[in-house]
Amino acid sequence: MDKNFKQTSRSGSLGWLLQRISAVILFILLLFHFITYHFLTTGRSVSYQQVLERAQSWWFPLLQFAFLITALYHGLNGVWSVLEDYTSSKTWRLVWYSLLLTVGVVLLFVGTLTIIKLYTLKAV
Amino acid sequence: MYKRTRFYDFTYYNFVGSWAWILHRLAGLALIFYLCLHIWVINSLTHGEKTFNDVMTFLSSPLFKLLEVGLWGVILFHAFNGVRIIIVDFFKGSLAQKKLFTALIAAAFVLWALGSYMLLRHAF
Amino acid sequence: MAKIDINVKILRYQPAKDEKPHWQDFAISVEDESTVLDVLNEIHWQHDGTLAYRRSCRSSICGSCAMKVNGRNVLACETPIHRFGTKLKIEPLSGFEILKDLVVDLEPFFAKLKRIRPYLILDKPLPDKEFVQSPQQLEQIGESTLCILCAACSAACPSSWPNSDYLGPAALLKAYRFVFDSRDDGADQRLEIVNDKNGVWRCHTIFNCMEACPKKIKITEYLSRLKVKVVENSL
Amino acid sequence: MKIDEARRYHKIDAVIVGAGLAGLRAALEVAKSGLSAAVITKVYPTRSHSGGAQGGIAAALANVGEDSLEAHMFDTIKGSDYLADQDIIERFVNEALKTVYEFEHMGVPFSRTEDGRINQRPFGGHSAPRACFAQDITGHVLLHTLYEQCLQHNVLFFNEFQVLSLLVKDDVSRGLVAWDIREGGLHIFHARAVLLATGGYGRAWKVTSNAHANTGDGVALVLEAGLPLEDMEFVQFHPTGLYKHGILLSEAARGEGAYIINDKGERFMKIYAAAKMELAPRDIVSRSEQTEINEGRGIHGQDYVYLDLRHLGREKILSRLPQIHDLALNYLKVDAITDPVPIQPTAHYSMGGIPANVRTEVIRDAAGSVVKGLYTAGETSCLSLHGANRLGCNSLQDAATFGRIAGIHMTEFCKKNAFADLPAKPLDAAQAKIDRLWGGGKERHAPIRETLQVNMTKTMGVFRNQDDMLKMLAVIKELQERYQKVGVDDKGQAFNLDLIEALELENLLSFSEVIVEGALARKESRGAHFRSDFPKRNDGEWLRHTLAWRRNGKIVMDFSKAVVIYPQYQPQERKY
Ligand SMILES: Cc1cc2nc3c(=O)[nH]c(=O)nc-3n(C[C@H](O)[C@H](O)[C@H](O)COP(=O)(O)OP(=O)(O)OC[C@H]3O[C@@H](n4cnc5c(N)ncnc54)[C@H](O)[C@@H]3O)c2cc1C
Ligand code: HEM
Ligand code: SF4
Ligand code: F3S
Ligand code: FES
Repeated sequence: MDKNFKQTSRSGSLGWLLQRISAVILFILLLFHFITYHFLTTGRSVSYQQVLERAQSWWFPLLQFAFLITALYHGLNGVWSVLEDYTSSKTWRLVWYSLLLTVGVVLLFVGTLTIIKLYTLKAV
Repeated sequence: MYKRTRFYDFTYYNFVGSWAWILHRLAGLALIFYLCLHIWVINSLTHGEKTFNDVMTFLSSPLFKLLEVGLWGVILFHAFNGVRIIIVDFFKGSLAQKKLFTALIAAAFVLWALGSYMLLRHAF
Repeated sequence: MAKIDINVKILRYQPAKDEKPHWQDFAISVEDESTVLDVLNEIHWQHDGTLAYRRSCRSSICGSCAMKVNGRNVLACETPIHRFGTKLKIEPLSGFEILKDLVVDLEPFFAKLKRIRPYLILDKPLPDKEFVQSPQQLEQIGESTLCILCAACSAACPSSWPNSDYLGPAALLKAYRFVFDSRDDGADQRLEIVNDKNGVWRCHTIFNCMEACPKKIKITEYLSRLKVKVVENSL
Repeated sequence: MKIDEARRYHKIDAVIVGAGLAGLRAALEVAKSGLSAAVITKVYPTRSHSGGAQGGIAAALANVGEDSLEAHMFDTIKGSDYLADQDIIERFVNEALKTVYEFEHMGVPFSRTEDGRINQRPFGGHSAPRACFAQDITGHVLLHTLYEQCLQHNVLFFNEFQVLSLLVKDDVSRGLVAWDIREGGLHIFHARAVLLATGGYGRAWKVTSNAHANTGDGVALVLEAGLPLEDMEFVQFHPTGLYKHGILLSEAARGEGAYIINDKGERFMKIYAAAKMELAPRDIVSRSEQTEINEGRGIHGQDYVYLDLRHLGREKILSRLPQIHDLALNYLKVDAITDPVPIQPTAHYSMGGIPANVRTEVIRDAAGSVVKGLYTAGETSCLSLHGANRLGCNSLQDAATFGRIAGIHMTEFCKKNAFADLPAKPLDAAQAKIDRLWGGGKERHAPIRETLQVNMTKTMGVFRNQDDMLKMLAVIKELQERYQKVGVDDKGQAFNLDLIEALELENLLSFSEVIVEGALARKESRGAHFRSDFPKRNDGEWLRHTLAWRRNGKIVMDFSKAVVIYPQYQPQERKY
């Protein structure tokens, strides 16, 4: 009888909850990010100088870092749940999961590096 | 026995719910794809003023501005529909999901128009 | 009460001779207040005896006759044709395997129902008379007990289309019905079963189920409450 | 032995035919004892007709007002027009409370009183609020709960299997043969004990509240096995069937205050039952409606009257009677808020059926000799609990209580008795039925069924008389002839609806003859059986049951089975 329902023994409750928590945080951070970066930085009015200046106030990198983490987590966890919907084989699942994890780690590294660099770079 | 539906049944009459879901999913995937690129590109900002200016010029081109307007729309849809999902999950949103959808999407549309204006005002 | 001419397209599949389903047209004349089931009966009795479909109560309580008519899942017996004009397109439920014509294989559907332990699980001793349950406590599950297991919801859920392992809204609604029954002591067992990738977490609040339910049960709402309960329980 | 030719052979302690309240309750009882129990049903269990019951299940819990077992007993006796066997009723009322409490412990979501006990409401013919209910879906929740209990206790289900013949030899039941609807092919079920719980036979009428599956297969199988049927002439007609469709509009409508009016807009019940008006017992209201129709006061002179809800107002209709509103709108395009709803009497409940004793053992003669290992319960049985007219809400209770009792006795029987040998060539009878239909005669089953149903509605309705019934008998004979030449279009194995319907038609034709013969023989009017040519009850001659056999193609009757009457409940005139 159980052939019709494969218990995966994988709970989804934590992922589900975190997806929602990260969404709420993102909602705020993303709007902030868009306003500060995309709206206020339009036109040729932004110079390298200005960007660096802002990037070096104490709160800015913190917010950027929070945004980076939540967005990566939320996005990749989202992709994972999409992939899970369409793959039932264990091997494929493992492949996808490792892939997403790698992407996540690499981007986290690159992103963090960017934030730190922007913070520490001296304008020339 | 014959299995007809393998992936998605496009002949099924699609209600608000299922279109919203497909779009939300596609938007989410588009966003994470964009985020990956974004992190990569921003990283180049740290390679000195010359690169910064090259990138910035590209980012300020009308073509890119138009892409950004689209991105803003995708973000708003995903974000506001995401809020709808969360209201459904935790605050009995199912009981008025269609009204919720209309209201939130209307709000998103207003923000989209405003944002688009901000993005485009210096572009051309 | 007048006769009207209608065009009916039916998706036929006869396992003995057909490799794939195909459309067949019937031009028939029926009374204008007929239901979709009346139309099928008319075809089966007067035109083509080989047509197969399920029906029993013909008063929308037994759940036999769920099928897809003009793109929506409905109960054939309670759906008047005047809703569709003169063109009908009748197909079996999506998502399930077709046994023959409009008859789909419901074994997986009922097996999933069994899976969630759809019965009161009691730790406490039985009282001499009835358990006390207030009208307010009953209210929590009242609507969910209307479910006639017609499978219209599960068949309409896009989340179940690519993946037939998904428990589906009907079984999950049943889980809700027992988890939220004030008399039940088996919530832990049941929540553990639905707390699974193929359980409640494959529901992406798509709402097709709720739109398709002939009993207008607010399925998505109950699944949401079930999810929150699972989260509370597993934290 | 042709067992090899069967698609499959199953050896199971207790085989239960029918997955309504009666069948499932019995299966649960057997399965709990550790024996193997299989339920064979031609529709998925939750599709059984028990699910259609709306009103409630009767038990004198006295949760809402004064009540007693004696009162329940007396109401049932009086309701039956004194034809019911009082020993059966005694057992029934004694067990009824237990049945309901058990249901509640299984999880049935009964509607509640303010203090959290099972709520009860008044119902036609009951002298106290005795109907335990769950919204207006009582049968539905009982059926689903029982099915779920059966899943828990691992009852074996053979869903979509249609029983085609009983293997009874030398008055011993040995099992049965069933057709696998889903895949095709005959299966042999070898059993120690068999229960027949196949439900009612209302599908012999054109206008009926019964499901398509209620084709009286059980009674026909018994007749075919050379065993008798009891009191088949008693069929209850419900006064508020949706015009032409026969679908039931619940008694709740009248409970809420709906009127029944004729063409002149009169509430004609004032002529027939001035005290109770629309709330008089079903048989009386149905007869009154039919009288109006027959005397030309039907709406536009046609064969229906109106159920008028308009004065109740939109609010009340939508909140209290939503189902009725939906049914009228979907089926007749009538909006009950602004227009009256066309109704007519509809064939509803089968009082007659397979004779059995208080242990639910099937009996084979007026002396009460039993067929070993064969049991029956629910609407298909005739215990006789309902006599000439059943009270609302007593039938769910009947099915559940005697289902349980059947389970108990079957378990006992299985523990004491070995499997009896199968008869030689067990498949032959069933195979012959199918072969003939596949043989390709020119007649089609649909028009034959249509003719039967239309004529049964015309002649075997709430009023009957000798001339009509003799004509009906001739019609049936002719249709039986025609049936011999029926062939089906569909020659496939899988889900062959054509074949199934043709097989059911054979059953309809078979027992309808008994109904007419029984009604012809019973020269009196009692309960639901009303003869215009004998309009009076005749206790002197007819305080007895009719038993009918088919022998050499002819119906043979025996009237020697007398009604069991306790001294304290002597027949009186039935007045409301
Ligand atoms: C519309 C309506 C409303 C009613 N309301 C009430 C009410 O409010 N209160 C009340 O007490 N009573 C009510 N009744 C009556 C009551 O519902 C029935 O008498 C009772 O449910 C019968 O139960 P059962 O188990 O005998 O049969 P059913 O529930 O009819 O079940 C019969 C079973 O037998 C199976 N079967 C039949 N033939 C075969 C075969 N050849 N092979 C295999 N399986 C077979 C069917 O698949 C089905 O599972 C109502 C009846 C109707 C029609
Ligand atoms: C701005 C606020 C955002 C909100 C409120 C939000 C909300 C949500 C919610 C609630 C879900 C869960 C859907 C479900 O489980 O069915 C979700 C899924 C998802 N989100 Fe977001 N999101 C936001 C931003 C983002 C961003 C920035 C990205 C990309 C990096 C993203 C990518 C995804 C993806 C890929 C999914 C999976 C889609 C699916 O399961 O169908 N989201 N989002
Ligand atoms: S929830 Fe509604 S659609 Fe789903 S099975 Fe139950 S009645 Fe049918
Ligand atoms: S359609 Fe499917 S995804 Fe959930 S809300 Fe309904 S079960
Ligand atoms: S036939 Fe029973 S629900 Fe349609």
